[in-house]
Amino acid sequence: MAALAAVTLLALTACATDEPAAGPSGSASAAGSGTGEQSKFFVQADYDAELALLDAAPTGPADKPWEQVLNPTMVDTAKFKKSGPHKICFSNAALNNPWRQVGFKTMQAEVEAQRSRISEFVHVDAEGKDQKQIADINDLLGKGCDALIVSPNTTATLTPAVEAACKAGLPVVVFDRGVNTKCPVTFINPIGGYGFGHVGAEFVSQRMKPGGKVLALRILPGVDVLETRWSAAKVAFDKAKVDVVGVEFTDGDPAKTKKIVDDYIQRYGTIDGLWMDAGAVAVAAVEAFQDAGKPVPPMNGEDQLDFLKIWKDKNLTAIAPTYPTYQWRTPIIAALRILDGQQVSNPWKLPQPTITQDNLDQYLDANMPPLHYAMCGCTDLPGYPQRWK
Amino acid sequence: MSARSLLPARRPVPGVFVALALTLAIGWLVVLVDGGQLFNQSTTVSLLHVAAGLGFVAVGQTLVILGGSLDLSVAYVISLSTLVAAETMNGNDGAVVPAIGLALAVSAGIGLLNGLLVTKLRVNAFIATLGVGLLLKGYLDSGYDGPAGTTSPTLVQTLGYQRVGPVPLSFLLLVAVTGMAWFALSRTRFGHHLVAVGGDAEVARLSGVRNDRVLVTAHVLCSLCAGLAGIYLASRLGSGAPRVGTEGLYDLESIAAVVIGGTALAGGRGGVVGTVGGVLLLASIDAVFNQLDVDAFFKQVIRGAIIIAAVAVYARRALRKAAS
Amino acid sequence: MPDPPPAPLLTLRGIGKSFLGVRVLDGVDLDVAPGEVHAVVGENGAGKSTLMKIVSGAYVPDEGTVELAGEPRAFRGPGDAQRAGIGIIHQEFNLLPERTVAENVYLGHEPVRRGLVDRRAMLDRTGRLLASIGETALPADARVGRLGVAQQQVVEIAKALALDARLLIMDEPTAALADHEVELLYGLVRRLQERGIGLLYVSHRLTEVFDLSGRITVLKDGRRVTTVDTADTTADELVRHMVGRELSSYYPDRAGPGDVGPVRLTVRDAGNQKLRGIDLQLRAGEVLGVGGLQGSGRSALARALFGVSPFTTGDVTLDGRPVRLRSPRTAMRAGIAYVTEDRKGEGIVPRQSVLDNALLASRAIFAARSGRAARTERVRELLAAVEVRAAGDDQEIRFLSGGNQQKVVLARWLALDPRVLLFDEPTRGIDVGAKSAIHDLVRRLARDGAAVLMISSDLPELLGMSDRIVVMRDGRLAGELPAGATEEDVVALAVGNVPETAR
Amino acid sequence: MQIVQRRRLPLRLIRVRPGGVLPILTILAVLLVLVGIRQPDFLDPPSLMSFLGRSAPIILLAAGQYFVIVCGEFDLSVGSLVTAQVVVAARLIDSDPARTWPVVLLLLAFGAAVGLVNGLITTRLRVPSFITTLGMFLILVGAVYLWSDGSPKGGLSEEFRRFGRRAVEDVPLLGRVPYALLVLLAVAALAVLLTRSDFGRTLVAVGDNPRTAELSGVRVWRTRTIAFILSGLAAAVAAILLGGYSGVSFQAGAGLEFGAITAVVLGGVALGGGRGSVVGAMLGALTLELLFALMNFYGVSGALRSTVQGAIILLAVAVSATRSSAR
Repeated sequence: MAALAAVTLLALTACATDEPAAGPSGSASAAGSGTGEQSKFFVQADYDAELALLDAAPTGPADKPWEQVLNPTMVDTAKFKKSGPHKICFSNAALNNPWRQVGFKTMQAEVEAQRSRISEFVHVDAEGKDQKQIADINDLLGKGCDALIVSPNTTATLTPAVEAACKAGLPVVVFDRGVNTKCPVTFINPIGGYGFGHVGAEFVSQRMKPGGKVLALRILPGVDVLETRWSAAKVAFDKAKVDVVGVEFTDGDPAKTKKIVDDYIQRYGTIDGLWMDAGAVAVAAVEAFQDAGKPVPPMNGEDQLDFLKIWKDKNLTAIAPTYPTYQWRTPIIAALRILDGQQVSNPWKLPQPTITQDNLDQYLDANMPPLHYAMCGCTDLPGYPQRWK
Repeated sequence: MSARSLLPARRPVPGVFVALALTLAIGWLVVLVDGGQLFNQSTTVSLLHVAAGLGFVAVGQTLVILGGSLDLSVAYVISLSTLVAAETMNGNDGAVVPAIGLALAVSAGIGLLNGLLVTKLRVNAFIATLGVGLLLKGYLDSGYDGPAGTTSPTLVQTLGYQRVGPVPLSFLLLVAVTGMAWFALSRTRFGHHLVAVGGDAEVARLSGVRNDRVLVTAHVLCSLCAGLAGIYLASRLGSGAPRVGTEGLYDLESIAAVVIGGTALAGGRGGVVGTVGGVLLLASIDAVFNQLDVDAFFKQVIRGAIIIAAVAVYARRALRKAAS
Repeated sequence: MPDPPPAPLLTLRGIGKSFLGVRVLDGVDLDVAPGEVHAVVGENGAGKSTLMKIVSGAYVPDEGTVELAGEPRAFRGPGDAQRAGIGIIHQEFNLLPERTVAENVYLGHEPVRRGLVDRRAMLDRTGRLLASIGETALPADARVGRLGVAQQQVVEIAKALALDARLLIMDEPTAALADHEVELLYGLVRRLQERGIGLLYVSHRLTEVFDLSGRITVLKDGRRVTTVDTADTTADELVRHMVGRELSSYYPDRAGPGDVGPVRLTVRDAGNQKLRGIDLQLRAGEVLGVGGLQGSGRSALARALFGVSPFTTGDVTLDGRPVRLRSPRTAMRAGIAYVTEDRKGEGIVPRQSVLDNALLASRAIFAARSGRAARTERVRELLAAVEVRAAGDDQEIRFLSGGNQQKVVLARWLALDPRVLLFDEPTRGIDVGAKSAIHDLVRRLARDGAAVLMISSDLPELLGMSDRIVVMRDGRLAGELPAGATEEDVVALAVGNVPETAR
Repeated sequence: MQIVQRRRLPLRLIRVRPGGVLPILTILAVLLVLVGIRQPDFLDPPSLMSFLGRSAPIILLAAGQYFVIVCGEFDLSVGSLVTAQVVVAARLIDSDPARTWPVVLLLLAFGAAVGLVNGLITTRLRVPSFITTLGMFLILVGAVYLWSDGSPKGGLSEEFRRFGRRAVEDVPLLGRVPYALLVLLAVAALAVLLTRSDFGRTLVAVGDNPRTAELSGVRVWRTRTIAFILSGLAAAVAAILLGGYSGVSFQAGAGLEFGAITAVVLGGVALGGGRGSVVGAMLGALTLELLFALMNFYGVSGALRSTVQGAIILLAVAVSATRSSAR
């Protein structure tokens, strides 16, 4: 049949020219630390690059981290130049957790802020299903979008669909998780999981007593963003020679978290350090220590307000590396710049600030809901704060 | 007994197709008013792709439900099958046949385990397949931390993306599988026996049907269908994905599609054609709501209501039939 | 009938079987010759059904041997036995309501051509099979769920015949059949005999046993008492073997003239989907028998009076006050009780204790506060009064014999002090000993002032128990007969041979 | 009634009634011994108390699920109901202590209402409860996300959280007794009383043979609906305790329905109804919780847990199924 869509033809080349597993992971598996083998997600070069970025100075307006870029490498976008207003389409992986909710609201607010330049904003939610997102992207290609933003549900599995979108000729902007292809005009994300995991683990291992017992709490296995966080933490812990007594999955369920922490406290008497790959259950973990009548050990959380609040109230020894939700603003900005024919950086690495004891007060806003993310960069957007409440 | 009631039972058009037609008609209209177009090529292709994935699973699920059983492990079987297939192929076109064979064999093995637990050890199907699902979940969680393997490019190109006009190859495969299942149900002893076991296990047993064997076969076929769905998804995704089955809620959605399609949850009544109707209905609702950019959560509410309403309608109809 | 031929078709030797340590069969010997009808009789719980299930492969015997045509066989399931040529017609329907007649008839051995079910052959053969037993009106592709009870029984028989069985087991085959269908069955049995098929015939109805069989084996408590040639024995002798005692007076005395009280229940011109123009009076102290063919509306009458499928037209008065019997609850509150004919499906709650079964209705009707302890005590007394034999009132009722289950059901209703009792086939499938106990109970209840309506297909029972008999036909009352009427009178009314008695 | 002598009387004393609590007690005892070997201080009163307190919500859910399962139905909506309750509570209380009690009452009413709807749809519209409650599951999850814009809002007051998090201190011998445990004991006592009541016995009869029950004057639809309401109420109490224990999140009730059903089945209650005890169901839940604690103590790798859980469930249920089917 002649009607073979471009989609189908292109799929041929979909497969892995740069597989994530390709990198070596040799140095990571220091013995005797109980952290086990290094994840196949661990790529030494990426790890090194991300850690280097932590200290890099961003370019761009200082008060707008979502427009800043670390180590920019500009690409030409003249061929996408088009007169506005534009129809921008967004294939979203899911809206099923507070992080994505806050992010998406931020993105919507950004769209509203740019209303004069955007005629239509089409959003399709894949509900966390790879299969649906592939179909969604295909569907969007038939809708006459001027630019396509994709937040992939899974890196590897969405690659063919994104490649097909690139071939369709419209500018594609990918953010949050990446894809295994260079075809999008730009890929926007903060420094990433290694940076997150490293910052938390380094803090915990420095503040706790040497060789003490660390409990690592993870949400669930197999999510690339979270896997990289853990693999970086593992490197840090192994290097610091602390005793990682447990790596447990909480499913993001606070009740399960409390039970696990409770049992570990019982089993080991004391836990000297607490690391987690996401902040969702940080408060529950703190409460578990409180309820057991134990001091809360040095720990990390994330920039969710409930954690920042308990941190301040209970005067914890804590740190909050972030995976800023302000990155949801950037794709809109990038898409409009591309459609203007302006150069953008690819990759577009956003800074990834860390909340520490020193700047805690700056981010803590008692008026926002407990699961709001402080690093939303949304205070200047239309509808703040009501939209996020 | 009046003569009228002795007429051979005509199978009415399954209500699900009426609902499907209505949904598409209303959806088309609403989308049109909204300024969109429901039946353009890309939307249709997407709809049929979504339907194909769920369809394979739901057809298999129909078989076990007809037999009075249930399979809650399908979601994990799908994930496992994508991994087995993609890892065996590892991007190699030459390995397609062994990979598909191995994926199906592994799936069939799980189906066999399900079947044996349900029949030989007399574990309630709900618990048995839930338990097997947990076993698989443990394996997947501990063995894989993300997508693995690479599907052969040829398979991606054909099963994953090839289409004839607006109809994807995978949907044609679904039609073929449905046809085979329909044929098996109406024209083979296995099919007759399966419906009998679901209708009344004791009657079937006393009529010389080997209930256990029939149910085990149904479970194996169900898992095979799930395995096939896995192979399709592997070719769609380009690699094996350890959580694609659970993320897609294929276990509960397949059961929903089956009952929306008019198959009695208790077994003994229904068929695969209705199931495909149910799958298309769910996919159409997805498509319409996608076009209208309706909140996914609202869609979920609607979906829940539709499942209940559909079954209530069937129950009412059955009640009226019994009263006449 | 002549002596058994030398080469038996089926030979059972020393069959034994236990369930949960309870021995239900012990050293049973039995043989059936080709062309012979061998009847098996015995009280319920004597082991008849278990024995039949062993022959038909549903159970595996713990000890003993089964030989078919001289070959020892160990059936691993009903399918095995079927392939060996053993068919069984069950007491309860073994049909799938959602499937067609043909699909039911050929279930388990569908005709196959090139590996596929040959639907046409299946329909053709079913049609021929049905025609061969005189059922030409029944389409082979009708859904069984839409058939009446008698037609379903025909399907059941056709199903067994379709097997080309060498040995056919009939377990109470006439239980659900109307009289003319019983005649049909007789003809059928004889035709089967001529073909050289051996028949094992299990029945409580001694008339049939004497009409059909060549030899009779009596089972009691899992053992074989005797095997006799039918020609050499009498009904009295058989009953003696079965129960170990003489049953001289089978039925209790009828109500005397002073026993019958005022009119308790009046039904005037009532009807519903299955009933038309019902006019009926029921007096305190009397037993009103209801006769008629299966499907003539007898059960529908009881179910209408009990509010299960209520009357849609007409009036019902109870003790002079109009009542609306919309549901079992309203009927119960009005003082009506109903002992259903389908004990297993509607009478008992199998896995609950004897006491819970007996308390079921009281718990549903009375408020919890009104003296639970006293209520339980009373039900215990009733259980004792009706002489339930059980290992304790915490025993699960499914382990009791049919007769004892029926007594528990009766105790359940007696706890409500009903003024009107509706019995639908109260002794169906119950052994002779328990039968007479139930008869005594029914009469005692009437004597104590209850109005009793009793449906029965068992004519001697109907005639023996009733003070008055109404006969139904096609959803109407066909006529009324006084005590002392004959079986012929009842049958004539039931099939419409005589002009209707205006009433 | 005449008592017929059983043939082997001694058997009766050790006879394991199908649906009895002996098998689950055995499993529980084995797990306790295993825990005792690995973590002796777990069996000390304080930690045992806190374990029982934190296990209270799932035990309550199992008790609620028992009523539904024993009358022959399913309730798949309890997990989503718990989530909905916790999220609703947080938004309505909005960290205002004064609203605690009104909201608690509202939650109980909400739970009962959801149960009522489940029950009515199942009994009056004759939709199999698997489907009814699956639909309700989807509706509740969708509705609660929709209502809260995908992210829980507000917060629970300390008063509200007390039930699930705090304890009565300085109790002789036991140390601290969690409020959750007290709530659990009270509800468990109520549940046991209820199963012994007319309603409880009738409920089991309905599960065993609804036709007989109907013809004996039982309003089957009403009985079953009440069972669903009880399940909804149990979910409400569980939500109050769980919200108290761990705070607000969308994950609060995730997967609890399967946990509760598994626990009930593990406790010897027959799916399909008619057999089993509420004590068994609650012990089943306790056993599951102990199993999870055991895995924490033995350091079973997080990812392998579901395998262990699946294997133990299959094993336990298969063993009891083969035992009870050996007639």
